[in-house]
Amino acid sequence: MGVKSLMLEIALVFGMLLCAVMVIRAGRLLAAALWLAGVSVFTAMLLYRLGAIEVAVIELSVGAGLVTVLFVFAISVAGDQGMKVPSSVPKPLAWGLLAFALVLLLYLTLPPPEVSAMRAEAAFTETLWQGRALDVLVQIVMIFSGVLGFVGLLSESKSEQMAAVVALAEAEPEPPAEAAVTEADALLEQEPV
Amino acid sequence: MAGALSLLVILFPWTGAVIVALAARRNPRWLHLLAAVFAAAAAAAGLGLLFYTGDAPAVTLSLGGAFGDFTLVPDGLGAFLAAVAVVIGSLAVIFSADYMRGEAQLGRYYFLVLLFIGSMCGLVLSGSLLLMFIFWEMTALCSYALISFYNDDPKAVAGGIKALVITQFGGVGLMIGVLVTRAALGSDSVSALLNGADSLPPELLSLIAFGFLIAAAAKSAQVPFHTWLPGAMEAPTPVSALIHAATMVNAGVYLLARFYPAFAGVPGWTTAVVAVGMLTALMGALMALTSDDLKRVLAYSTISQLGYMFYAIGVGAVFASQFHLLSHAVFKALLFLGAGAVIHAVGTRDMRQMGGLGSQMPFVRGVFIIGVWALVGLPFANGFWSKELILEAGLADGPAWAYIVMLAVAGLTALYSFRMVWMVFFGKAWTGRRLHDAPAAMRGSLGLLAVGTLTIWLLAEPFKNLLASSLLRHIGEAEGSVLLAVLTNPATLLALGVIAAGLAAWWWRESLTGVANRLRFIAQAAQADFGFEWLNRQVVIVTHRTAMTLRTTQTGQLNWNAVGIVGGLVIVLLVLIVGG
Amino acid sequence: MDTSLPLWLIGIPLAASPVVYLTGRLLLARPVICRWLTLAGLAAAWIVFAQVASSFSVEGDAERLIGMVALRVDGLSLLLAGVALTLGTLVTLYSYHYMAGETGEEKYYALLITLIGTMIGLGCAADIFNLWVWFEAMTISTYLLVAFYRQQPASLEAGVKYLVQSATGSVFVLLAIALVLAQTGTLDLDAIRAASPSLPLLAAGALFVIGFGVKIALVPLHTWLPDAHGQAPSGISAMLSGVVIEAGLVALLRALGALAGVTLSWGWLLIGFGLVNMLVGNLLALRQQQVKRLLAFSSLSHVGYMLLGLGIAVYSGQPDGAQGGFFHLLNHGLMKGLAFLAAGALLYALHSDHAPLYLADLSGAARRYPLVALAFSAALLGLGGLPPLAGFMSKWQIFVAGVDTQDVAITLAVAFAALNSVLSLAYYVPLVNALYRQKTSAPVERGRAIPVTMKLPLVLLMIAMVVLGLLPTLVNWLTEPAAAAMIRLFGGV
Amino acid sequence: MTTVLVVGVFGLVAIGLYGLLIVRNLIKIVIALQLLTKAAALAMVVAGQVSGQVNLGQSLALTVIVADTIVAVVGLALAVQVRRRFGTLDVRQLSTQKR
Repeated sequence: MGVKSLMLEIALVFGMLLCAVMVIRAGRLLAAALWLAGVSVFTAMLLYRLGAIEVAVIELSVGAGLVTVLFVFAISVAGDQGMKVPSSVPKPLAWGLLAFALVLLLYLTLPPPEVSAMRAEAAFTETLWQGRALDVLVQIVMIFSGVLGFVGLLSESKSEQMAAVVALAEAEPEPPAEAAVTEADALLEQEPV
Repeated sequence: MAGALSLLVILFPWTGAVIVALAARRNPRWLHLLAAVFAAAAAAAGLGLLFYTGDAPAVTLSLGGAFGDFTLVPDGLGAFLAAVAVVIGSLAVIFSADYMRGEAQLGRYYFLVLLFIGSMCGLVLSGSLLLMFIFWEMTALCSYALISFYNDDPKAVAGGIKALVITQFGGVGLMIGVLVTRAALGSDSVSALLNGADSLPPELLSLIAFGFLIAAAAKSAQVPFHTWLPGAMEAPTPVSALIHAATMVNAGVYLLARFYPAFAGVPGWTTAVVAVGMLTALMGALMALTSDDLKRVLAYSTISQLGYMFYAIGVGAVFASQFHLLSHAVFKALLFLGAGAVIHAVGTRDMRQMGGLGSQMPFVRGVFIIGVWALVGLPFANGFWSKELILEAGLADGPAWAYIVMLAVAGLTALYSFRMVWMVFFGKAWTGRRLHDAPAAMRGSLGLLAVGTLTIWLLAEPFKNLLASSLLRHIGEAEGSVLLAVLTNPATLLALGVIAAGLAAWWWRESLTGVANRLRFIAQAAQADFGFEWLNRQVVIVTHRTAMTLRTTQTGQLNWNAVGIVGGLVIVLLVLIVGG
Repeated sequence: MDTSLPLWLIGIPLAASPVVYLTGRLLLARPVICRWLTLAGLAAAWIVFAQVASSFSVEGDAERLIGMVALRVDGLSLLLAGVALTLGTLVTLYSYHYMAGETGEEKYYALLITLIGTMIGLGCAADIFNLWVWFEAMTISTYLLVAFYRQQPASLEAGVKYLVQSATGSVFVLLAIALVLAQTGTLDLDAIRAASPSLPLLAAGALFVIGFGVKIALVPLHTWLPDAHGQAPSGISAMLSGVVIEAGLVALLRALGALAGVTLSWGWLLIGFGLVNMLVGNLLALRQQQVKRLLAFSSLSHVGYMLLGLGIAVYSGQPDGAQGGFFHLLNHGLMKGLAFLAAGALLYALHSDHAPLYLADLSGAARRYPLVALAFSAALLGLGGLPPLAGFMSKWQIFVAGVDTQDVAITLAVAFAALNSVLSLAYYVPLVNALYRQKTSAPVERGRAIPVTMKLPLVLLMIAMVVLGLLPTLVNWLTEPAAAAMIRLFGGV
Repeated sequence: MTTVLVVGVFGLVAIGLYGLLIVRNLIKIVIALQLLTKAAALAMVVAGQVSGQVNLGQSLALTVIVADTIVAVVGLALAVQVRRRFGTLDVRQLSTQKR
C-alpha cells in the first residue's frame, strides 16, 4: 500500500467526518440532510476502495439518494423548524463522555489486526443470496413490518386529520412556556450556526 | 393417623377459607356459621393431634432440586403450638360472630382469618425449613391483610404495611439462615439442622443463629422491631387476639425454642437472646404504663410478656418459655376479647373516657380481672406458674443483671395492669348511655378462656412430657413435679413480693407523685417509644426521599436518555478494562 | 428431530402475518377475521411447538444449516418459544375485545404475530449476525405497536424514545459484530468461542452488553421502558415486558457466551447490573402513581433477579443459577403478563379514552370486578415474591444457587436481593389494598363490564401462576435444558 | 491503513452520538441515527476485508443498510406524526412522560 493510497484514504475519512460534523452543525434541516448525503458519498467511495463495489453502489443510491429524498419529503411535510439552541445536556458533559468512550474504545481496538490474505470466496450475489439467504428472508419480514409501521403511523382518515388540525389550532394561541425561553436563549447564545 | 391429622389441621381452615370466600355473597349468618364450623373442626383435629405426636415425618412431598422435600412433623412442640393456634383461633372466630356482625366484606375477613390459622399450624408442623419459611411469609401476609382490614382508614393501611415490611425484613434473616443451612448441610430439613449443627463451621452456624434471631425478634415484636405491633391495633379486635395470643407473635418464640439445641453453643447467642428479651420486657412494661389506649396497653403488655419468653429461652429454660407461651396465649386472648367486648360497647379505645364500666358489664369485668390476675402472676392462675418458672430459671442459670431487671418488670406489670383495670372498670362512675354486657357468642368464648386461665396449669405435667419428646435434653429444669418446684422455690416468694410492691405502688400512687414527677423523663421516653418509632420513620423518610431524588433522573428527555446510554458504555468499558 | 420442524415453527407465524393483514385489509375488509386468523396461525404454531418439544426431549438439540447460517433449537430457544407462544396466544385472545374498533386493527394483529415469529427465530439463531437480524426484525415489528395510539401525543413520545434508543443500541451491536468478525474471521457462535481472547473482543463484549442492554433495560439504559410499557396497548405492554425484554436477554447471553473466554468478569458484570437494576427499579416504582408505569418500573427490578441468577451461573459454571434465572424469566412472563393484562382490563373498564390509569382509580375495583381484582392481586403478590406464588419459587431457586456457591460476596448479593424484595412490597401492596377498598372511586362506579375474552386469559395465567407456585418443578422440562444450554454457551459441559 | 478506517468508524459513531446528546430537532436526531448506521455499514465491510471476506462483509453491510433505512422511514413517519400532534419537533417539549 503506497503512501499516495494512504493519503487518499485519510482524505476520504477526513471528508466523511467533516461532512458529519457539518450535519450536526447545520442550522437548517435541509442543509443537514444534504450534508448527510455528503457523508454517504464519502462512505461510498471508501467502500469502493475497500473492494465492496456493489455495496458502494447501493450506498450511493440508497444512502445518498433515497434517504435524502425521504428526508426532504419529511422536512417539507413537518416544516423546517430551526432549533439553534442545543439540548439541556451540557456540552462539556457530552464532549467529556464521548471523548472518554472514544479513547477507551480505541485503546481496546487499536491497532486492528492485519489484513489477512483474501480467502477464496463466492461472488457477492452468491454470498448474499445463498450464504446469507436467511438474512435476506428476515429482511423481507423487516420490510413488511416497516411498511406496516409507516402506513400505520401516517395513514389517517379525513376525520382524524381534521381533529388533529383542530387540536393544534386550539393549542396555538398559548405557545408552550418553553418557546419563550428558547428564543431568549437564542439571543444570548449568538451562535452563527 | 398422625399424617391425616396434621394435614387436616391445616386443610380444615384452608378449605373453610376457600368455601367462605366463595360463599361471600350469601347471607352473613351462613358465613359466621361456616367459619365457626371449620374453625371448630380444625380445633378438634389439633387437639386430636396431641395424642399422636411423633418425631418422624408424617407427610412427605418430594419436589427435589432447590426445593427439597416438604414434610410435616407433628412432634410435641409443633403439635402443642398447632393446638394453641387452632383452639384460640376458633374461639376468636366464634367471638367474631358477635363482634363482626353487620360489617361489610365478611367473606374476605373470614377467608383471611382461616388462612391465617391454617398457615400458623403449617409453620409449626413443617419439618422442612423452606416449607416453614413459606408458612412464615404466609402468616405475615395474612396479618398484613387483616390489620389493614378496614382499608379505607389510612392508619390501618399504614399499620398493615408496616407490619408486613418489618416482619418480611426479619424474614430475610430466616431466609439467609435457611439458605446457608442448605448450602452447608445439603439438606433443609429441620432435623438436619438440629443434628448437624455441631459439624457446621462456627462462623456459618453463628450466621444461621443470628439470622434466625433477627427473624424471631421481628416476628415476635422484640426490640428494635417491635414498632409494628402497636400499629397492628388497627385490626378488628378478634384479629388482635389472634395475632397476639394464638399465632403471629408465637412464631418467633417457637423458632428460637425449636432451634435452641442447635444454637445454644454459639458464642454470644444466648446473651443476645437474654438481652433482647430483657430490654423488650422492660420497655414494653414502661410503654404499657404510660399509654392511655386500651388496646395499646395490651399490645405493649404482649411485647413485654414475649420478652419474658425470649429471656427464658436465653437462660436455657425452653420448657418454661413454652409454658408461659401457653399461659399467655390463653390469658391474653381472654384480655383481648374482653377488651373487644368493652370497646364494642363503649365505641372508643381511650381509657380516659372509660371508668366505672364494671357495674354495667359485670361479666366482662369478672373475666377481665381473671385475665389480669394471670398476667400479673398472682397465685394460682396459669401466669403465676409459668412466670415463676421463668424467674427461677433466670435466677439459677442466667446473668444477675438480667434477673434483677426481669424481677422489676414483674412489679411494673402489676402496676400497669392494676392501672388498666382501674381506669376501665372502676374509678369514677359511668355516666354515659346504658351499656350491654357481652352477647352470647362473646360470652361463650370469654367464659371458656377464663376457665382455661384458671385451670390450664393443672396440665403442666402432661405438657412437660409432651414437650420432652421434642426438646430432649433441654428440658432439664425442674426435675420431678413442675408445680411442686414452683411452690417450694424461694424465688417465688421474692417475685410475689415484687408484685405486691407493684400493687402497692398503684394503691398509694397519690403519695408517690413526687417520685413519679422525678421519673417523668422515663415516661416521656416511653410515650415516644424510646425513639424507635422515630428511627423507623426516618428509615421510611430516607427511602422515600431517595426514591424522589432518583425519580428526577427519569427526565423524559431523549437527549438525557442518550447520555444514559453513552454513560453506560463508559462504565462497562471501564469495569471490563479494570476488572480484566 | 426433523430439522425442518424449527423452520415451520418460525415460518408459520411469519407467513401468517401478511395473510392476516391482507385478508383483514383487502379481501374481506373485516377486522374480525384478523383475530381468528391470528389465533389459527398461533394454534398451528402450537402444534409444531409440541412436536419440536417432544422430539427435543428425546433427541436433544437440532440444527438446520441454510447457506452458511445455522438455525439451532436448544433448551434456550425452546424456552423463549414457549413463553412467546403462551403469552402471544393469550394476548391475542385478550385483544379480541380490547382492541376491537381501533383503527388499524389488522396491522396490530399482523405485527403481533410477526413479533412472535421473530422472537422464536431469535431464540434459534446460531450466527451472530443473523442474531442481530432477528433482533432488529423484532424491534421493527414493535415500533408501531408501541405507538399504536398515534392520536395520543404521549404514545408518540414513547414511540420516539423507543425507536431512537433501540436504534442506537442496535448500532452498538453491529459495531461489536464487526469487531468479532475482524478478530475471529467468523460469525458462527461456536467458532467464535474457539478464538483466543483479545482486547478488541473485550470491547465487543462491552458493546454487546450496551447494545442488547437497551432492550433488556439495564440501568442506566432503561429510560425508554416506562414510557413504552406505559403507553402501549396493554396486550403489547404484556408482550414487551413478558417476552421482548427476555428475548433481548437471550440474545445477550448468546453473544456473551461466544465471548466467554475473553474475560472472567461476565458473571460479575451481570450480577452487578442485576443488583443495580433491582434497587433502581424498586425506588423508581416506589412513588409511582400511574399503574402501568409502576408495573414497567417493576420490570426493571425483575430483570435484575434474572441477571442475578444468570450471573451466578456464569460465575460458578453451575446450571442451578441459570435454571432459577430462567424459571424467573418464565414466571415473570406469566406474572407481569397477568399484571399488565389485568391493569389493561381495568383500564378498558374504567377509561374508554386511553387515559392513564392511576392508583386512585382502582379504589374499590374488587367490588365490581372481583375476578379481575383477584387476578391482579395474585399477580402483584407474586411479583412481590410472596410464597407460595410462583414468583417466590423462582427467586428462591436463584438464591439457593447463589448461596450454594459458598462465595461471601454472592451471599451478600443474595441478601441484598432479598431485602429488595421486601422493599418492592411497599409499592405492590398499596395497589392490592386499593383494589379491595370499600369506598369505590368514581371511575369504578361508572365503569363498563369486562368481556369474557379478556377474563379468560387472566384466569388461565392466574391458575398457571398458582400451580407453578405449588409445584415449581412442573416446568423443569423447560428450564433444565435451558440452563444446560446456557452453561454450554459459556463453554461449560 | 485499517487504523485510519477504524478511527473513521469510531469518529463517525462519536459524531452521531454527539448529535443524539445535543440536537433537539427530532428529524435531525433521525439524521444523526443515519450517521451511526453508516458507521456500522462501513465497519462491516472493513471487518470483512480484515478477515479476508469482502463479499461476506458486503452482504452484511447491505442488510444493515436495508434495516436501518427502514428504521429511518419509520422514524420519519413518527416525526411527522409528532409534528402533527405536538405542533413541534423539539424533543425537549416531547417529555410529558417523566418520573
